[in-house]
Amino acid sequence: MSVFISALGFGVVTAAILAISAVGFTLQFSVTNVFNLAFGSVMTLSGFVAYWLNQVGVDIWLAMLAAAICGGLISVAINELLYEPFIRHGVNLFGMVIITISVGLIFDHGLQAVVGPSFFSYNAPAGKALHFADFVLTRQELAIIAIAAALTAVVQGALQYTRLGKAMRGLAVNPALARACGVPTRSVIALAWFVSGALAGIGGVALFLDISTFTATTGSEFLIVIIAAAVLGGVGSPRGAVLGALVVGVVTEVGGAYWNPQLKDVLAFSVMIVVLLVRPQGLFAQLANERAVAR
Amino acid sequence: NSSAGSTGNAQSKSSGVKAAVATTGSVEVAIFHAFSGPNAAYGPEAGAGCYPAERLINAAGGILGHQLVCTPVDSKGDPADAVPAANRMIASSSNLVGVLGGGSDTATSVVPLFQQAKIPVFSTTGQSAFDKTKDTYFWRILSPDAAQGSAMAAAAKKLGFKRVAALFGNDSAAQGSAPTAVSGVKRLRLKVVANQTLAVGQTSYRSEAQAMSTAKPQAIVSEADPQTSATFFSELSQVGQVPKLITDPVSQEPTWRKAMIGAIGKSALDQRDYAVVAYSPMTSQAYKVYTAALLASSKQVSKPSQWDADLYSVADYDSVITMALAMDAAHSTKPGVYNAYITKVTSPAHGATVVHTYAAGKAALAKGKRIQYVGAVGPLAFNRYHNAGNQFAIEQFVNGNWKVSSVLSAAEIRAASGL
Amino acid sequence: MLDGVSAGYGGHEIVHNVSIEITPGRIDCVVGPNGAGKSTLLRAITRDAELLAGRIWLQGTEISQTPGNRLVSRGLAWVPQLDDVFNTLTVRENLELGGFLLPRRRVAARIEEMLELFPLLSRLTARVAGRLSGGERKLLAIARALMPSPSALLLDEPTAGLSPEMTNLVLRDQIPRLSESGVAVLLVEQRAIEAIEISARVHVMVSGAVRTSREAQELRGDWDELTRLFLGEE
Amino acid sequence: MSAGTQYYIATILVYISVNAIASWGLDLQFGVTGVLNFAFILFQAVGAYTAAMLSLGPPSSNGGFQHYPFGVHLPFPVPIIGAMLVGGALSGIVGLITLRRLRSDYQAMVMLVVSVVATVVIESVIGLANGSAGLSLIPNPAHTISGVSRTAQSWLFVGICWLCMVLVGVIMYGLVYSPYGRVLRGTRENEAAIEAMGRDATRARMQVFVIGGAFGALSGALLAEFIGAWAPSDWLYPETFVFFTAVIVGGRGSVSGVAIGAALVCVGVQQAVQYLPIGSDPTVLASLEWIITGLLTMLFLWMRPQGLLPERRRRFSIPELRKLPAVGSEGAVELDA
Amino acid sequence: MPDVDALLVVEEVAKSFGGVHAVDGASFRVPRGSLTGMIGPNGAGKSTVLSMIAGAVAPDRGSIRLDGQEIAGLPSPKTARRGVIRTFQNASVFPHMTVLENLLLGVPPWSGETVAAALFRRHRWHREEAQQVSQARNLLERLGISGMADTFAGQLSGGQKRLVEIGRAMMSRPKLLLLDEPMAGVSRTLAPVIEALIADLRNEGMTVVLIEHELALVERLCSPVVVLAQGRVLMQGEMQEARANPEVRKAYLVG
Ligand SMILES: Nc1ncnc2c1ncn2[C@@H]1O[C@H](COP(=O)(O)OP(=O)(O)OP(=O)(O)O)[C@@H](O)[C@H]1O
Ligand SMILES: Nc1ncnc2c1ncn2[C@@H]1O[C@H](COP(=O)(O)OP(=O)(O)OP(=O)(O)O)[C@@H](O)[C@H]1O
Ligand SMILES: [Mg+2]
Ligand SMILES: [Mg+2]
Repeated sequence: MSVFISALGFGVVTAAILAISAVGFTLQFSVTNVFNLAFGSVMTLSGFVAYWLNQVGVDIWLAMLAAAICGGLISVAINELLYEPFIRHGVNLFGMVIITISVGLIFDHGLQAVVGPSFFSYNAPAGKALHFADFVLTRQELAIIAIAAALTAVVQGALQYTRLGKAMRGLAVNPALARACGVPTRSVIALAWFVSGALAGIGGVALFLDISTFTATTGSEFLIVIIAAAVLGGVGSPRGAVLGALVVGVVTEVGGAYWNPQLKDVLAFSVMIVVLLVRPQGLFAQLANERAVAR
Repeated sequence: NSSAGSTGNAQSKSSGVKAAVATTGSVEVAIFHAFSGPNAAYGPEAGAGCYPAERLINAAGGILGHQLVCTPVDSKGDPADAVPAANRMIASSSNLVGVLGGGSDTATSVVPLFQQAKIPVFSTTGQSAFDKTKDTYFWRILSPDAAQGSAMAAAAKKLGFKRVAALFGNDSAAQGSAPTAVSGVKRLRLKVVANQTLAVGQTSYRSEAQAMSTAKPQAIVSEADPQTSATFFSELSQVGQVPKLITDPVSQEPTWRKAMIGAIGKSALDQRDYAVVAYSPMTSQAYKVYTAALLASSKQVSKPSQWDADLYSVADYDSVITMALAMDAAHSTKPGVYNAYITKVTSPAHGATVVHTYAAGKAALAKGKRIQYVGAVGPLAFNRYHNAGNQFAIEQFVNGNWKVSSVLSAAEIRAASGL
Repeated sequence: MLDGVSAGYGGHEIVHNVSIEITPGRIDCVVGPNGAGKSTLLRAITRDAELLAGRIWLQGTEISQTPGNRLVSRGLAWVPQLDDVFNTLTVRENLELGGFLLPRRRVAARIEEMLELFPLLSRLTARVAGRLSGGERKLLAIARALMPSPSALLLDEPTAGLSPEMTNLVLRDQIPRLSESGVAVLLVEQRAIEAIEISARVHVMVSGAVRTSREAQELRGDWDELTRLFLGEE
Repeated sequence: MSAGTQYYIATILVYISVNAIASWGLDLQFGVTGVLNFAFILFQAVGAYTAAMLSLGPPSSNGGFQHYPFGVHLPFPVPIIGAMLVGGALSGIVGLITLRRLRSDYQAMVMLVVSVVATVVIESVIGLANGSAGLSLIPNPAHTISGVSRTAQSWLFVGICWLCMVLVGVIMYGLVYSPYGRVLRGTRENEAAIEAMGRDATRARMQVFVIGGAFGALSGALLAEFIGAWAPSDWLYPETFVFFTAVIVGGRGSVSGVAIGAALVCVGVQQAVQYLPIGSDPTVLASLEWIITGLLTMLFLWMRPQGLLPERRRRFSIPELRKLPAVGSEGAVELDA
Repeated sequence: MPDVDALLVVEEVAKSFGGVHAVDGASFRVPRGSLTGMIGPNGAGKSTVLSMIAGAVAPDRGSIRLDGQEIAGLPSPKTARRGVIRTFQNASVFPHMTVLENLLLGVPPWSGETVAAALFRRHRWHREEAQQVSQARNLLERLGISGMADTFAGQLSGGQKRLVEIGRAMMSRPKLLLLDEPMAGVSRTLAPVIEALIADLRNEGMTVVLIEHELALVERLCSPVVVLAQGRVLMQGEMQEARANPEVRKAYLVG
């Protein structure tokens, strides 16, 4: 039992980090219709911004804030300078997937060319471990869980209850009608990119804090798990992303505790595939409608 | 074998192919290793051996009038990329006389290519596949990973631990020593309280750390790449105590230390870490010459001091010096000719002059004497499979330096390996 | 207020040189076969189709260049033919979005007014719009468009998919009432006869051009004439 | 020509053929039929491992330092054929899971995940294919021919590869420019319409999944035999995008275009980068290769989305048709760009 | 009991989409060799009925029998192979294939369409294809777009796409041809061509169901007509009867 409970605790930590990023990923997809596989690179890049700040003595939590802003700006810039022109050029949904992959490759390897294939870590003590019954969590992990819970709640709440959030959801399902209601679609799309990028930044720093060492490609490697969580939850649904993150996080850790821990990711991915076979649209799929990717 | 990660990138004056053309009259030694990908540390590590040798050899007037040049070539650490890169390298340089390369990641696919091309290759692979190789152009100075594993087990016994855990990455480098380490610990009648294999590069090992913490080992025998180690031990330190560590040369790599210091702190690391490494009397004359040359090579090697205790760098240094001396002994820079002289300049023989530097060896050869080069890693006793092998010692990091705390005797290692 | 409008998609012209004037308190009706370009005409006004030529005025100001999301504040509202609600939002949220530009405190009050106007909707406020029946959905679409109290209303087949009772409610009741309250209505309808009964003028549109514009009285009750025009039997 | 140069040229030629075969496999799935197979590299890997196990002999045979479930020592070309069969079969299984129920964007993402899962499994379960050390000492069939020089042997292997390439190319032409290919393209263009014409779109996708998987496996088998080793680092999931780039640059659905794309992107870029006069730092060079691949893809999608040699438009020339019903009138149907 | 002279019998089929009752218990029969018209206001459910017959949409309930055999719920490729071919209301061509190839895809699945045959029986399918090509060319000539044979179908105008789609359906020589508003978007010059074409098909003995809004055309061509409104069949009979029927008249114009 205690193994189970402690594994559950670890699962929640993993889920927290996943949830931040998965919500960002899925939010952006649902509003803008771009399956952005460069998301992991934005995480990495923002994570490095935090690293550089951290190196000159900025507290890591402050650096996280800076990373959020930076991630947001990078996202907006990628959209305005690359994705939008390509979409206007008539590139279809599938073409956009390939373009986002290319952007991700360029970012990752550009960064790698600059920082080298080395390992980096933040200057931030994990803090003492706190025991709650069988849960063992450090201060840092608790902080990350709190941030994740707060952020996902804020995003979900904002989408659900604020006027802007409703506009964003409206834009996701029916852009023409949203415009007819007076929604300034361009700015709202930019905002969606910004929020998604900011979540990528925070998720990136949280991830890097958690794994303690990172390289120029860590974010992109983690992206697969993010996608798994998002797809499991139903692409386009922030609530689904949180649930998907929880499932993936808990399955990996609990599975790892009882089964071969090397295969814990495999277990989580298998759960995802089985769920999709039963519910092809994912757990929640309210925001996103079917989008044919290939021509 | 050594593992991933590095801050230093080898820098040479010109690109691999260009160098061959630009410096006619020179002979070329290729650093054929991963400079990118997960094993990107291999390249700079070998560079830290090659460039000091280049400096010393050229300072001594070169080999038979030729200047020696080290040329980095990226194998990318995977066979599919390494094979064309090796073939291109062989094809495009007419004066390639030797290769430092073929780590555990690529050796089995590229060593045969150098064999075909009749170019001596000094490999750092730890794979047992080469223990009894028939490749005549293959040379290996350091013991294979299997021997490393046995040595780690012997170290656990010697340090007096009763409850030992094993923790290895699932990458090829770590898996080379894992089986013999575990079997050695068992053979020495120590209790294996946990035996874990980590899937490298995961974002969390909390479950594994929790299990490790529950097992309460006195020491963990471990080899894993920097990122995996750091993630695991940072999580272990969060759920419980980090016990003593019995590690391998990987832990002497700067990147590994950097990552682990980030994870558990410097003093915690230094108090716990026992590195089991090839024993070379690092106070030897050859070693001093090497470190001096290394520190002087900051143009080609970034942050040279980070490599001064790195055994692979040292072995690569010895490799280049050995090649150069063999060429002098053979009066030829032709790889096909001097290859046969490699054992001749390293094996102990009656009346042979023992030399510790290239300059001394060259001078002795010029006088028509037979020489035995005793390198920075110690004597290079190549067996008939061109494997030299080495002694092992336990080292600790004290006051900014690695210090030998005890040397493992051959008997102790035999007890662990059962051979 | 439409003057020589040509419009289409991607440079391809579908509506040719249409001029229609609508005035407050009056209903203008556009009828015509499928694909005639009726919806495109409305979309040209709302900026969802390209305006290729001609100019559009709304209450004396030219709006030909105004971006789509500014038209609401000029008093223009539009009920599209298809995709007329936000499928994944609830009825209340749909109405709130309809009042996106209203001052925050006005929204709730305005929603109450709408629910009074369409009592059917009041028991549906928490339902997701995508799961409404066709008729309920259309009512919601109309209510949503009315949220900002527009002065001009473009209705694209508001009764498509409605039951006869519902059609009656919308065509005979709501739309005339709106018109009486001073709103200018441009109505595109397939139910020609009923539409003509409430309209002041009828524009028959065929193949992207207005074939005739007549006072509605002339056609009222004259089914054969209408059939002739409408079905293209010349 | 020195032996070294010959080896180098031989290597390039082998890589061109292997990459052309693989790119064709992906082109059949993605270019012609519109299936986004982000796990394509997996099937190359399956082929490589299968060929290795079918030619290495039992695990104990090479000193027992490699772990794999079983092995036999079969003569050429059995390992290659076996690889194609296993690759095709595995493709079929993956296809059954993903192609039937999932919508196309999910399909793509699930494939990506499948690719990663496979890597993790192979690395973790050492007994499957020797973990991350991979399999080595895979025999090269050309090297078993005795009595000829090593150079001759390597040219022989080039011959084998090019023969395979020509065979696959002929099959590709046969499939793509036939009524069958027309159904595939119809599936890509308009699923509802092709089904209304009595063709089963899901079945068509399954079939190209299997055939393309077999081609991928063939390429993997040849590659493994050539380099003598095969490890997870050779088939990490980003490698699939190199093939996608090759297909896009060459021209989706175009057989000859994709071959050119493969030569250019999979071999050309890598070789060219090495000769760039931008200094020697190998780290930067490796990064640069990926950056160039990314830029090339974007450039093509912007400037020439149809690729270098766009998919051929099939014309049926009238005059020759009139002369037709003679048997074997291959010329009756003329293909031109 | 299957009606001897009815090729298709539709009984009490219904389909609703998330609360919208698109078709709500429709029954009618299509006599063999007839050109049956289907009319009704927008949203009456005509296209949905057609889709159900063609297998693209599975009915919620009811039965559809072709030649006495139940085909309700059969997936569309199988239905098509039984000889039921439909066109789509919004012309649905294969955009990156030539017009001629679009037509060739109309031919019922033939020998060259399996992997083995494509590779190993080239002569055979070449020969068959040659025949199909000349047939397709004739058809294109009849449709007046023979000059477009090698154009990508995606580059055609809406009306021309429609022609291609009809041509494709005709290539398959179906037992039952379902045409969903084939005249919509077709120019005045082309409309008579299509009309003549459809008339020819009927005269050749093919059974056709035609959805059409232009009543004059329906009157000229179709017998009988089925009138749909609000998902139900108002009446089945001759066009004159329909015109005279005030209920139909009102439904058609009013809803
Ligand atoms: N987004 C679009 N892009 C290109 N063409 C379009 C688009 N929308 C409509 N069309 C074309 O414009 C023409 C007119 O369409 P429109 O929707 O305006 O007709 P309508 O008169 O409203 O017909 P209905 O009575 O069926 O609603 C049609 O031929 C249609 O195919
Ligand atoms: N896939 C679908 N999902 C939801 N509603 C649908 C769907 N298909 C059709 N409908 C609805 O079903 C009703 C009948 O549609 P159908 O297309 O059969 O009408 P129709 O008689 O063909 O009309 P038209 O003359 O305009 O083509 C309409 O209200 C339509 O909105
Ligand atoms: Mg319309
Ligand atoms: Mg219809």
